[in-house]
This record gives sequence, C-alpha cells and structure tokens, in this order.
Amino acid sequence: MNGEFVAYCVINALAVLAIAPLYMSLIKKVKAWTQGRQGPSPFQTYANLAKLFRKEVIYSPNSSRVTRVAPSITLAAILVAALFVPLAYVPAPVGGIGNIILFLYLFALARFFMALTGLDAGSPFGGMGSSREMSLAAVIEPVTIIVFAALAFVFASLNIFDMFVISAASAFPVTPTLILLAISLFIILIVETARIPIDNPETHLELTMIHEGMILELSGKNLALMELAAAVKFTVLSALLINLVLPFGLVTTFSVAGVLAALLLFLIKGAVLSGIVGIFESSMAKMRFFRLPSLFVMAFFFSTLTIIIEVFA
Amino acid sequence: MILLALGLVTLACIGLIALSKTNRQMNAVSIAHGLIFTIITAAILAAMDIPVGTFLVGNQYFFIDHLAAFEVLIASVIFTLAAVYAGGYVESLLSSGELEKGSQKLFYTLWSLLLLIIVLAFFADNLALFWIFAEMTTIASAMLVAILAARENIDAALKYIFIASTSMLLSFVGYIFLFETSRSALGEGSLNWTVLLAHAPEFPAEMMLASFALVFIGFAAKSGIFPFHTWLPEAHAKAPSAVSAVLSAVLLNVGIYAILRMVALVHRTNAMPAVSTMLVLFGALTIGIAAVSMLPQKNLKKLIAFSSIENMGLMLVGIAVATPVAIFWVLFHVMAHSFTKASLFFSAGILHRQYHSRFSGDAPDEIRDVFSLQPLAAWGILIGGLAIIGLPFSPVFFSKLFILLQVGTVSMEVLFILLVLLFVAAAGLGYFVITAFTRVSQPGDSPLNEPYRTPGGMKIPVVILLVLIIAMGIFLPGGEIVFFSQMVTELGF
Amino acid sequence: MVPFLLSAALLVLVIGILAPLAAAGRDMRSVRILSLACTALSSLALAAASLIVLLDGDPVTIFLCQPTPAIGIVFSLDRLAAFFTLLIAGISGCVAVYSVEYFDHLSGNGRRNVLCGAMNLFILAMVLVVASATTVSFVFFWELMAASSFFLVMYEYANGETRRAGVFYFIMTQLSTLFVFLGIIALFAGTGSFAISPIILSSSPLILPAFLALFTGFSIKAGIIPFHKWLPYAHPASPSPISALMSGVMLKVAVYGLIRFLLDVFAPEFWWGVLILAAGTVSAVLGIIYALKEHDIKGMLACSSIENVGIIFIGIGLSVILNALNLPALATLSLLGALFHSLNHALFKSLLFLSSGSVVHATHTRDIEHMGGLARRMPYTSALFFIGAAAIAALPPLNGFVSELMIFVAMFSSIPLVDPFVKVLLFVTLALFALTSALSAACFVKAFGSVFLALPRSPESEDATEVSSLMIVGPAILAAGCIILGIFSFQIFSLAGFNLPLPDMFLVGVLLCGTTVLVYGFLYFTTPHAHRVSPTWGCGASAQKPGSEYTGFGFSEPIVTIFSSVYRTKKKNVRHFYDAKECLFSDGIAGIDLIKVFEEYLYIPIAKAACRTSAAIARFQNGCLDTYLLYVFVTVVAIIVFLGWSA
Amino acid sequence: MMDAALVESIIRILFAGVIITAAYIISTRNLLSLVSVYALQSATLVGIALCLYTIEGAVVLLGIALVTFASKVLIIPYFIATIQERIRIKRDIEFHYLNPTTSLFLSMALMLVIYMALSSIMPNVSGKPTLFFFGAVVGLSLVLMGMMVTFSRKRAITKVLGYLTMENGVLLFGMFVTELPFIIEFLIVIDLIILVILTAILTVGIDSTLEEYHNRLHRFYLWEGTEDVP
Repeated sequence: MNGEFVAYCVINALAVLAIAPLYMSLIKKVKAWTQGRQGPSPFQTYANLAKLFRKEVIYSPNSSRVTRVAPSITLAAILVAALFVPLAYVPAPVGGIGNIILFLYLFALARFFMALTGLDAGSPFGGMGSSREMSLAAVIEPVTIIVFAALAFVFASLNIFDMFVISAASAFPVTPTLILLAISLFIILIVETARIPIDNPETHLELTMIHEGMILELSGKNLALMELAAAVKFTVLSALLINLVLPFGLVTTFSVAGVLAALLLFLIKGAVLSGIVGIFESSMAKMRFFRLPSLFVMAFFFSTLTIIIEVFA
Repeated sequence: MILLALGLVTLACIGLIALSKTNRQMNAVSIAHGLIFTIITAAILAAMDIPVGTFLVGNQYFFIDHLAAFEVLIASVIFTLAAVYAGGYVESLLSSGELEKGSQKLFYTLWSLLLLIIVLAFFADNLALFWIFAEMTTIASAMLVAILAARENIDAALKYIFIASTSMLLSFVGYIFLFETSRSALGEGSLNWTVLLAHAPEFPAEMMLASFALVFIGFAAKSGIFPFHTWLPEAHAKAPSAVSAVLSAVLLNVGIYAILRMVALVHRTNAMPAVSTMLVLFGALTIGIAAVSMLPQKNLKKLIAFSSIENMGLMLVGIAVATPVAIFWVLFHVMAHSFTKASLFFSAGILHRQYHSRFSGDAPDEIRDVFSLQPLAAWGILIGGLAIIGLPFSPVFFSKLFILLQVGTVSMEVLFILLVLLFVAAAGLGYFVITAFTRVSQPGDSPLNEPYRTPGGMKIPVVILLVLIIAMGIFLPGGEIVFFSQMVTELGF
Repeated sequence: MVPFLLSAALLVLVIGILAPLAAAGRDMRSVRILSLACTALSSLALAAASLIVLLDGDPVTIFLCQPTPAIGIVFSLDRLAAFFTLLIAGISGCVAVYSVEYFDHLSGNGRRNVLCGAMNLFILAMVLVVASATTVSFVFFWELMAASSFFLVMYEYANGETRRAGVFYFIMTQLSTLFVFLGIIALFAGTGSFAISPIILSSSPLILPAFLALFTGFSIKAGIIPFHKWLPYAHPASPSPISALMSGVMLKVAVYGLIRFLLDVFAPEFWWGVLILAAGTVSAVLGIIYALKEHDIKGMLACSSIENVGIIFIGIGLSVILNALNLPALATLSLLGALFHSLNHALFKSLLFLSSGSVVHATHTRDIEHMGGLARRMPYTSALFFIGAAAIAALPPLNGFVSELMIFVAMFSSIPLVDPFVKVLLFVTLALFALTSALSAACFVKAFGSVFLALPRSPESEDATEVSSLMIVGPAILAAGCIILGIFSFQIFSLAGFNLPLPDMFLVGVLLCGTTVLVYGFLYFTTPHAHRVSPTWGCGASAQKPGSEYTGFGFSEPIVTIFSSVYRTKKKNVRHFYDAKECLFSDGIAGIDLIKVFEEYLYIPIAKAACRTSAAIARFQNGCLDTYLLYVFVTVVAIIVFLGWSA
Repeated sequence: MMDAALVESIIRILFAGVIITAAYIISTRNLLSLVSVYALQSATLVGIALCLYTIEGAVVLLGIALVTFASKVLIIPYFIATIQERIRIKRDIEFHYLNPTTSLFLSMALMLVIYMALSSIMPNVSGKPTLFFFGAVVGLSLVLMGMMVTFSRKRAITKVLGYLTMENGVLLFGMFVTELPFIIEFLIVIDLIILVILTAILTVGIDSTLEEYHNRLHRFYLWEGTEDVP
C-alpha cells in the first residue's frame, strides 16, 4: 500500500461523499420538471442531511444493538465499495481492491445490515421492507453476476480498475456489446438503488415501499447515515456505468490538474445520468412487486445476449 | 474312540437327566454335556497339526478334518450357551404353563440327543450316513419345536418335518446317483467323501450335475434356501428361543455344510459352471425373498428367522463363486452368522418372555418401553442387528465384504443386485428395530404385563456372545486365518 | 513426532470411548467430563499433528497391521488427509467444550454417558476414515462412522420425530454404504488392489461404474439432492452438538472421500466434472430454497448444509472440468475453494448449530416463530450466531465469502479460456451460484431477525436467559476461527505455498473497520448525543403486540411466491360467512402448503412400491403346508427338467 | 435260478402294480383302504426285490426284501391303522391344487419327463438292460407321485402315506440304479419308522383337546368339525 493509493482512497471517498447527495436532489429536480413542478433546490439533500445529523435519535424499546451500529457499518461498507470504483483517477490496484465480486459482496454486506435494522424494531413495515429487499436482491443477483461476468469477459479482467484502464485506453470504447451491457447495468442500478419501477423512494407509509420501509424506524443521524449510504451507492453504481461506457476524461496517471478536470467531467456525466434516471422514473409507474422478476428477466436477457454475441459471434 | 467317548457322554447325560428331578439338575447336566463336548472338540483341535496332511481319524464311516472340527466346535459352543440360557427359559415356560411338567425330561433328553446327532453328522465320512444323521436332526429338532403345548408349535413342527423330509428324500436320490457315478468310474461304489474327493476329476460332469442338483434340494430345505425356506420362519418363531438359537445357529449350518462338501466334489469336474449358475440363482432369490419379507415383518423372531435365510443365501452365493478366498470367507461367515444369530435369538427370547402376546404367536409383539424394561435384551438386539447387517466390529462386516468382493470379480450385475437386496434386508431389520424399540408407553396405553425378571442364566449367554462377536470383529489372529485357509485347502479349492 | 501425536490422540480417544461406556449404568458427570476432556485433548494432538503435516508437506504413514494379506489396515496422512483431520479435530474440540455443560441439560441420566462414548467413537471413526490408506479400512471406518452417528441421532429415541429421523437416516446411510461398497468392489475388480492409488489400467470397463457408485455413495452421505432427505430429519432430531458434528464434519468426510478418489484413484473425464457440477448446483439452489421455508431453526440449518455441500461440489466439479480442459492453475484454485469452503462450512455451521442449541435450550422450542427478542436476553449467543450468519451469508471479510470468492474467481477467469459449450455451462452455473449466495443471505437475515430481533413471540422466549460460560466458549472459538480464516485468508494461502489471485481480505477488513470507526467517531464527536426511547410506530395501535410483527414465514413469503414452481406451493384460502350472500365474514383459514417435492414424488412412491412388492411376496408365505410342498414339487420338477435339458 | 426273461416280465408286471397302487393313493378318498394299498405297494416292492435277487444274486437284495417286509408291510401300516382308529378319520375328501384326474394325467406326464431326463443324464444306465433303466424311471416317478400326494391332500395322515410312497420310490430307484450297502438301507428304514411315529404322535397330539383351537386347526385340515372328537 503506497502513498499514492492512500491518497486515492481518501480523495475518492471524500469525492463520492461530496457528490452523492447532489445527484439525489438532481433526480428529484428532473422529476419535478417533468411533472411541471419547480422541485427542490439541487442542494436540498445536503440541507436535509445536515438537519438530520443535528436531531436527537429515537430508539424503539424493542431494538437491540443492531440499530445502533448498523447505520455506521452500512455506510462504511458502501464507502469501501466506493473505493473499488474510481471516479476520475485510476491508480494501480493494491491488494485486490477493485475485485468486482468483492465489490458486489460489499453491497451485500450493507444490505444485510440494513435488512436487520428493518427487523430490529419489530415494526411490520420494517419487516416487510427487509423481506422484500432480500427477496429482490436474491432475484437480481444472477443478473448482476452475469453482467459482471460479461464485463470480466469483455475486459478480460476481474478488476474494475483494470477494466477502466482498458476502457479509457481504447479510442472508441462503445461497442454493441457494451451498449447491451450498459442497459443491463442500468437496470441493475435502478434495482440496487431502489428506484421506480422497483420501489418508490418518495413514498413513506405506503405498502409498496421497500427501502424506505426498512429505515422507517430510524431517526436522526442513523437515518442520515442510511440515506447517505443510499446516495453513495447510487453514485458508485453510476460511476461504474459511466466509466465503463463513456470513459473519456478518466486519467490513469496522477496530476492534480488532470484529476480535477476528470472529476469535473465526471460530475457532468453523472448529472446527465441522474437526469436520465429522473426522466426514466417519471415515465414509469411503480410495478407490482411480484411482476418485478419479469423485469429482471429482461436484464438477464440482455446480459445473456451479450454473452452470446461475445461467445459465438 | 472319540466318537465312542462322545456317545458315552451323551448316554450318561441322558441317564442323569432321567434320574434328576428338578429343572435345575437337568439343566446342569445339559450344560455339562455341552461343556464336555466343547472341551473334547477343543482338544481335538489342539491335537490337530496346522496344517495337517491327512485326516486325524478315519475309518469307513467317520473322519475328522478341520472343517468338521470347526463346525462341531461352533455347535458345541452354541449348545453350551443355549443350555445355560435354557435353564431360565424353561423355568419360565414351566411357570407360565407353556411347557408341561412332563415334557421337560423329554426336552433335555432330546437336547442332548440332538447335540450328539449333529456332532456325528459332522464327523460322518460316509455321505449316506451323513444323510441319515441329518434326517435325525430334523426329527429331534422338530420335536423340540413341537414340545410346547401350543398347537401352533405342532403345526410348525409338522411343516418342518414334511418339507425337510420330502426334500431330503430327493437328496438321497442324489446320493444314489453319486454312488452309481463312483461305481461306474471306480469299479466299486463308495459314498465316502474322502474317496470321492480323491477321485472327483474322474467323474462324468452330467452325473455330477444331476447328483448335485438333487442333493442340493434336500439340504437347501435344511438350510432354508428359497423356495424350500417356507418352514423356517414359522419353526424358528414358534420354537422356544433356546431351540430357535440352536436351529438357526447350528442346524442351518448342516445344510450349508453338505452343500459345501458337494460343491467341493463338483468343483473338480466340468459341471462347476452350471452348478455356479444354479447356486447364484438360488442364492440371489433367497436373499431377495428374505429381504422383501423382512420389510413388513411385525414379529421379531420371524424377522430374525428371515435374516437367517438371507445369510444362507449370501453363503450360497459365496460358495457359487468357489474361489479359495470366497470359500474362506463363507466359512468365516458361517461362524460369524452362528454367533450373531444365537445372540439375537437369545435376546429375542427375553423380549418374547416380556412382551409375547397371549393370543397368538403370529400377532405382532407389543414391544414398548424396551430400554427401561429389558435393557440388556434391547441392546442385544440392537448390537446383534447391527452386527448381522455387517457393521464394523462385527465379523460379518469382513465376511460380507469379501464375499461380495469375490462376487464382484465375477459379475458386477449380480453384485449390484445382491447389494440392493442386502440393503433392503438391512432396511427391513432397521425399520423394525427403530419403530419397535422407540415405542414408549403413552398415558392412554393399556398397562403392560409385569416386568419380566430375567434370570442371570439368560443374560450371561447374551453378554458372552456380544463380547465374542465384537472380539471376532476386531481380532483376526494369524492362527485363525491359517486354520480357515487349512479348511479351504482340505476342501480342495 | 506425527506418528506419536496421532497414536496418542487415538489412544486418548479410545479412553474417551470406553470410560463412559463402562459407566453407562450410572449417571456420572465426572465420567462425562473425563470423556469430553479426552476429546478436547485428542483434538489438540490431532490438530498439532495435522498442522505439522500440512506445513511439512511430507505424507506420514502410520500403524501397520495386516491380519490377512487382503486386509491391510494402513493409515497415512498426506496434506489432503491432514487438512481434513485438522477440520475434524478443530470442530470436535470446540463441540466437546460446548457439550460439557450442554449434556448436563439433557434428560436421560446414564444414557448421556453412552452419548459421550458414542460421540468419541464417531470422531474416532471420522479421523480414521480420513487417514485410511486402503479401501478396506476406508469402508470399515466409513461404516463405523455411520453406525455411531446412527446411535447419536437416536439419542432421544422416545420422540416420534426422532424415530422418523432414525428410519430415514438409517436407510439413507445404508444406501450410501451400498454404493461405496459397490464402488470399491468395482475398483478392486478392475485393479485387483485395495490401495487408494492411481489406476494403471484406465481402460478397464469397471472404472466408470466404480466412479458412479462412489459418487452416489458420497453424495448420499453429503446430502446432495435428491439424496438429501435425511438431513432435515436427522439434524433437528439429534442433540445440538451432534448436529454440529454431523453437519459440520461428517458431510465433509463424504466430501473428502470424493476428492480423495477423484484425485488419487481416477483420471477424471470432462463429463464427470459436469455431473458433479450439475449435482452441486442443483443442491445449492434447492437446498437454500428449502432452507428459506423452514421454521425449525435446526431444520433450516440442515437445509443450508445441503446448499453448502452443493457449493463444495460446484468447486470440485469445476476443478475436474478445468483439469480435463488442461487448465491446472484454475483447477487448483477451484479445488482449493472447495476445500476451503469445506473448512469454512464446518466452522460456521457448527457455530450456528451450537448457538442454536443454546437458543433451543433457553427457549425450549425449535420453532423460530416462537422466538424473537433474544438479542437483548442472550447477548453473547446472539453475537456468536450473528458471526455465523454473516459468515454463511458470505459477507466480506469473513471466511464464507473468501471460499465462495475463490470459486467465483475460478469461474470468471476460466470463462474466456474454454470452448463455447463450457462457457454456456459456466454461465448458467454462475447465475445459479449467485442466486444461491443471495438467497442464503436472505435466509440468514430471516433467521437472525426472527430469532434474535424485535419482540419475543412466546412466554418462553420472553423468559430466556443467557447460557452458561462453556456453552459460549465453545462456539466463541469457532467464531474466532471464522473471522481469522476470513481476514488472513490471503496470508494463510501464501504460507501454504499457494499464490492465488485473491484480494487481500486483511486490507479489506482494515478498510472496513477503519471506515466504520471513522464514520462512528466522526459522528460521535461532531453531532449531539441526545437520544430517547419511544415505542415503535404501530400504525395507530396503542401497544405493539408480538403478533403484529413480521414473522419468519412472512419474511420468506415473497421468495416462496416467486419460486412457487419449485416449491409447488398451494395456497389455501377458506372463508366462512355469517350470511348466505357472503357479506359478513365470520372466520376463515388461509395458508400456504408447500409440497415436499422429493418426498412426495420420489421417496414415498418408492417406499410404497417396496411395501406393495413385499406384501405381494408375503402372500406366498401363506402358512399352508400344502402350498409350501407345492413350491417344493414345482422346483423339483423344474430341476429335473433342467437336468434333462442341460445334459 | 429261474428263467431271466420270465423274471423280467414278472418284474414288469410288478412295476405296473406299483404304479397302479400309487395312482390309487393319489386319487382315492377312502382313508382306510389307503393304508392297505400302501402295504400292498410295499409288498410289491418286496416282490420286485426278490425277483431281482433271482437275476443278480446280490444278498443285499434279500436283506432289503426282509427289512422292507418287516417295516413297511407290517409295522408301519399297522401303526398308521392304529392311529386312524384313534383319531377316527375315515375319509379325506378335499383335494388341494390337484384333483384326482389332473394328478393322474400329471403323473403320466411326469413319467415321460423323467424318462427323457434320465435318458440324457445316465447314458450308461440306459445302456444297461432296459429293465433297469425302466426301474429307475418308475422309482423316480413314484417319488414325485408321492410328493403330489403330500401337497394335494389335506390330512396329515394322508401326507404321511405320500411320504412313505416317496420313500418306496427311492428304494425302487436305489435297487435298480445301483447297489447300496445294506447298512444304509437299514438305517434309512429306522429313520423312516421314527419319522412316521413322530408324525403320528404329533398328529394325535394336535388331535387331543380343546375346542377353542378348532379354527386354527381348520387351516391345517387335520380334521373338520363334522367328524368330531371322541
């Protein structure tokens, strides 16, 4: 572990933390525009988080230590996962950081704790949220792994860092296979971050909610941590999608100016993706829970198609 | 000389039994009888050089070789233990009125007589003489089966006699064939096994096949081979348990012994392939029928009897392979089976005293709370059952494994069928034991009979046998192996 | 050194077997402690011996007794055997520590001594199976293992459930023995030797039957679907330390058998690997799907064992495939993954069984719908269970993750190197494997959530108290093992001489802990500490009742619905009304019936067919002498005809 | 020495007699005559043995004739007749599996089968004078016919007679196939007597008491309720 890598870690983590809430607000803004409303300010999420951090925490009498530690662990797991996806600058990987499977399982770690938190208070909503979250995660997992396997196959590496380097090095990275993969990755992004049509992040207190159900009993800084974790997760997955499909601007050698420029470029690309997500969400209705597997089958279809193209063509 | 001694001892015993008045005295006499026989046999064995070149005693009618001595030793030991066991068992039969007071002298007399006849049968060189003794064993043992006052016993004994005797007559026809064969080959007819073995290669194959097939019928009936096995479950289930043990552990050996001797002759002629096919066919069918019959069995003693049938089938298959190794392990299996089966019947007898239904011998035993009421018997059945299935620390494990190995070198298909059948048999035995022994009294159940106070005399043989089985399963001393190899060599394999 | 340690360990174990059996008549705690101390002591010795062999790498051959030329009882400890010996020793030591107090809580007086003795016998048998160098001694101890474990399963024999478990276990065990017998006999017939050594005449027609028979035999013992049915019966029925040993260790002995014969005896072909892979995949997916619907905590763990054995088989199958395709490095990786997963599964499954044993002891029920809220009542046990659950759900940086990762990496890396057909195969397996892994996370969220979190759902659970210290120490060692093996996996493999393309979990662990501490610390110092306790929002109901919680059943309902075609779910909804027009609802029953597919379509039909056959055949034994004599007559005539025809 | 050809034809007539008696035993319903017919059969055998002696001149045959006469013509029939007195059964009406006509046809078929089987098994015996070969065939057929009696008749007494017929068959077979040592013949007869006595005792024993066992006994067909106990 060298100094360069440590610097990368710190910068990447801080950058992700800094950018993530912005995208959340942006999506809301876009959705509001498409609905003809003005919508919140792009910095509203920052304000919400700041407020939550200052508020008092309320625990249920039923809750155990899980509720107290899980939010920190969840965020930590997502942040470590964020290290696997360089936003702007790709250093040489150290000690297997960047392994795509480990990346996936860090999300699983976060999800595990989140689901336990949902169950901890004994609230029926929490239980329902956890149950649905885990079920959906289970069903999407084959798709995810196939997509990742396809990525590993296309880029001939298991490491996200290497993938980025290859992708950044090629002049025209956008190939038909990559487009198909991008569609699959997009669906994974939607599912993993609990957006419409999977889940409606705006609705509390509806029987359709999944992610919000799990964190319903949280309050104060615990809630803030969970919300932040969700935001970071969105950013990380977006970064994966963006840097694989549209890697231009990604730097592989360290220079302050280069990194800053790349970061800025990423910010814009991310904002565009958030906009797309916003539009996508507004054009969709929330799906019935048990119809969801068919959506995943679609993603599975795309990734399998990729594989077939790659393998047989 | 030895035979004379044996005969005199038996006569003395019968005389003493006639003189004695109580069960205890008669029992002591029969235990002594068994012990003396065991000691004499042990002495014979000790006097035998291993390996010996020829036979120890030989005249026109009797001889002693390792195989005979081995069988006699098993018989004497089982008889001694069974006599110890019978002491308590007969007492209990008397007190429950199942055995009439007047019959007990007959019981012990027959007991001593049966031992003598069996020993003489094993020592007979002349096959016709052997046949006659084998017939006599049927008679004596059938009387022991029938000795209980119940009609079912008479019924079972009659079946035993009719099936065994009619089949044995056909055996005799087989021996006539054999005699004629030897006469036409040697000029002078002989039924002496030693002579026959020496000249076996000169005999024509068709005649040997015919005589073997006919001899086989009779002794298959004696040893409970399908389809002549039908008498066996009923006789073994109905007989007093001490007698069941003897029937299963000693008398079945007589049949296998005769078949083995015949195969030793046929082995030297061209008729062996046909005989092997026939033996495998009968053996597999026997195992199959026994295994399938064990599955729905509700009566413990019948179950054990079917297990005997199954083991006889296995021995038959082993004999069919007829390689030295196979014969070696068949002989080992004979020993293993005898001791295990005796322990099973002894334990079953204790349970039978505890649980037997007063209404019918065929009715399922109402076994309940067995571990609290009769722990020793329960463990006896459990360990004995596992041993007969062939789990480790039981000699059956090795004999079964190696017999099957030998079968495997001949035909994988037969091996597979055998394994499946043995599995079914094990499953049947296991199913019965598990379901019966785990039954405990529920509050609503009808009260049990009085707990049966098992006399020490009935416990000791079980313990001795269990220890013996496990010891045999662990230690295979070199002397034992040399001894068994010697038997195989003497049989000419 | 190694022979001395081994013989000492075995000797001590024999003492541990004989001492309690000798005292079977009386209930003596001291004898039990002595016996369990023997177990622990011999575990230490065995572990030391196997570690030496593992590090040295030189196989050690011990004890030589040769009663007949045919039966050679030779033991040898090479690295593979040493690895599994280490596994057995490690788990049984911890189980022994746990059992000291657990056995005191069992009923059955003197039988508990027998239980101790039988447990030691079981351990001894397992060690010797692994150490066997000939097929004969392999089968011998294999059978001994089966017999002793049967006694262990039957401990609470008076229980109806145990009886059924016993029947299942006995029959499946015998079936397994049948195939192992068949396999080694076929091997013997093919090669003429009992040694577990490579076959020279690989063209022998008996090689294939031998492999298939051995594979089936080991699959039955390992609980591979469709031979898995005994697991969910036998594991719940036996006392928890026994379940831990059976699930954690005995299944691994079957895995050992498979690996040993594949590596040392056969030259596996490509499609053998496909077979193993397919069996493993099916077991993994179905195993965890079945686990999700179990309410019985130990039944659930048993089903999850099916899944994990499936994963191990996936690793083995993959390794065989890759070897056949001439990719030795990846094959090694995948085999190491399978081996490591065996060890890991042994650790966390025993941990889970032991801590669930504590839970069952505290709550007197195995039904997770009657538990709940135990995290605050049994803090240590819940922490231990949590570590087990996290490890089995393959969460980084614990050990369960590392072994799954190894198999994943082997698959990912081999995909570009193989031909299209194998690619497709690998993709399918990969997808199902990922599904398995995610479902297992769901399963253990459900388990931990229903058992330890929220409100207690029964009075027993309400009154539960923490168990005594040794019942925590035993599992705690296992939990430590889970963490250490996970975090230091990279270093351990380097030490063993394997440089694998794996992430350094130590680094990941440090990062995770560091970040957590940073986040927590940052908030601790920057935000206010004010907090208060207030009731969970109950949708307007004044007081929250346990009945309103999400049950374990409810938790798995979405998955049950999604996979209804696998479960063959039948939803039942019976409604009764007060009036004829069905307006006023009075009461009704709603439920979901899960058909036990294999039981209903495979096991029961076979059993019924067997019963019918035996009933039909029993009719021939009709008790009538005339019939019997007729049989004799017909046979005699047949023999005479045969004689005339053949001559 | 008589004329061999004459003796041979006498023996042939006696064979016919043996077969006829056997057929009678298979088919009759009258128990009382059964014993006499059996005695007649045994007497025929004695005759055959004597005739054979005149041809072969083996002393063994004389012994056989003597022993057979003593045991099978005198002792055993007398004994069975006594038993029949005791248990008062006169008729054995029911047939199991085979009715008289079928069994007669079957026995003819069996004789053919045995003829063919024996002629292929024992080429050297069939090479002897046909009389000997035919004697063997008749002997073995008699064994099987006796066996048919044992399973087609329901009463134990009849079964015993079937068994005895079988034994006669074996004797016949032995006489014609080869020359067994006399001691063996003698021992077999002793064995036979013991067996018959035992069976008879058992039959009587089963006959002795207690109404409640009737149902069970019914199955064994030792007697039926109609012919009652004394």
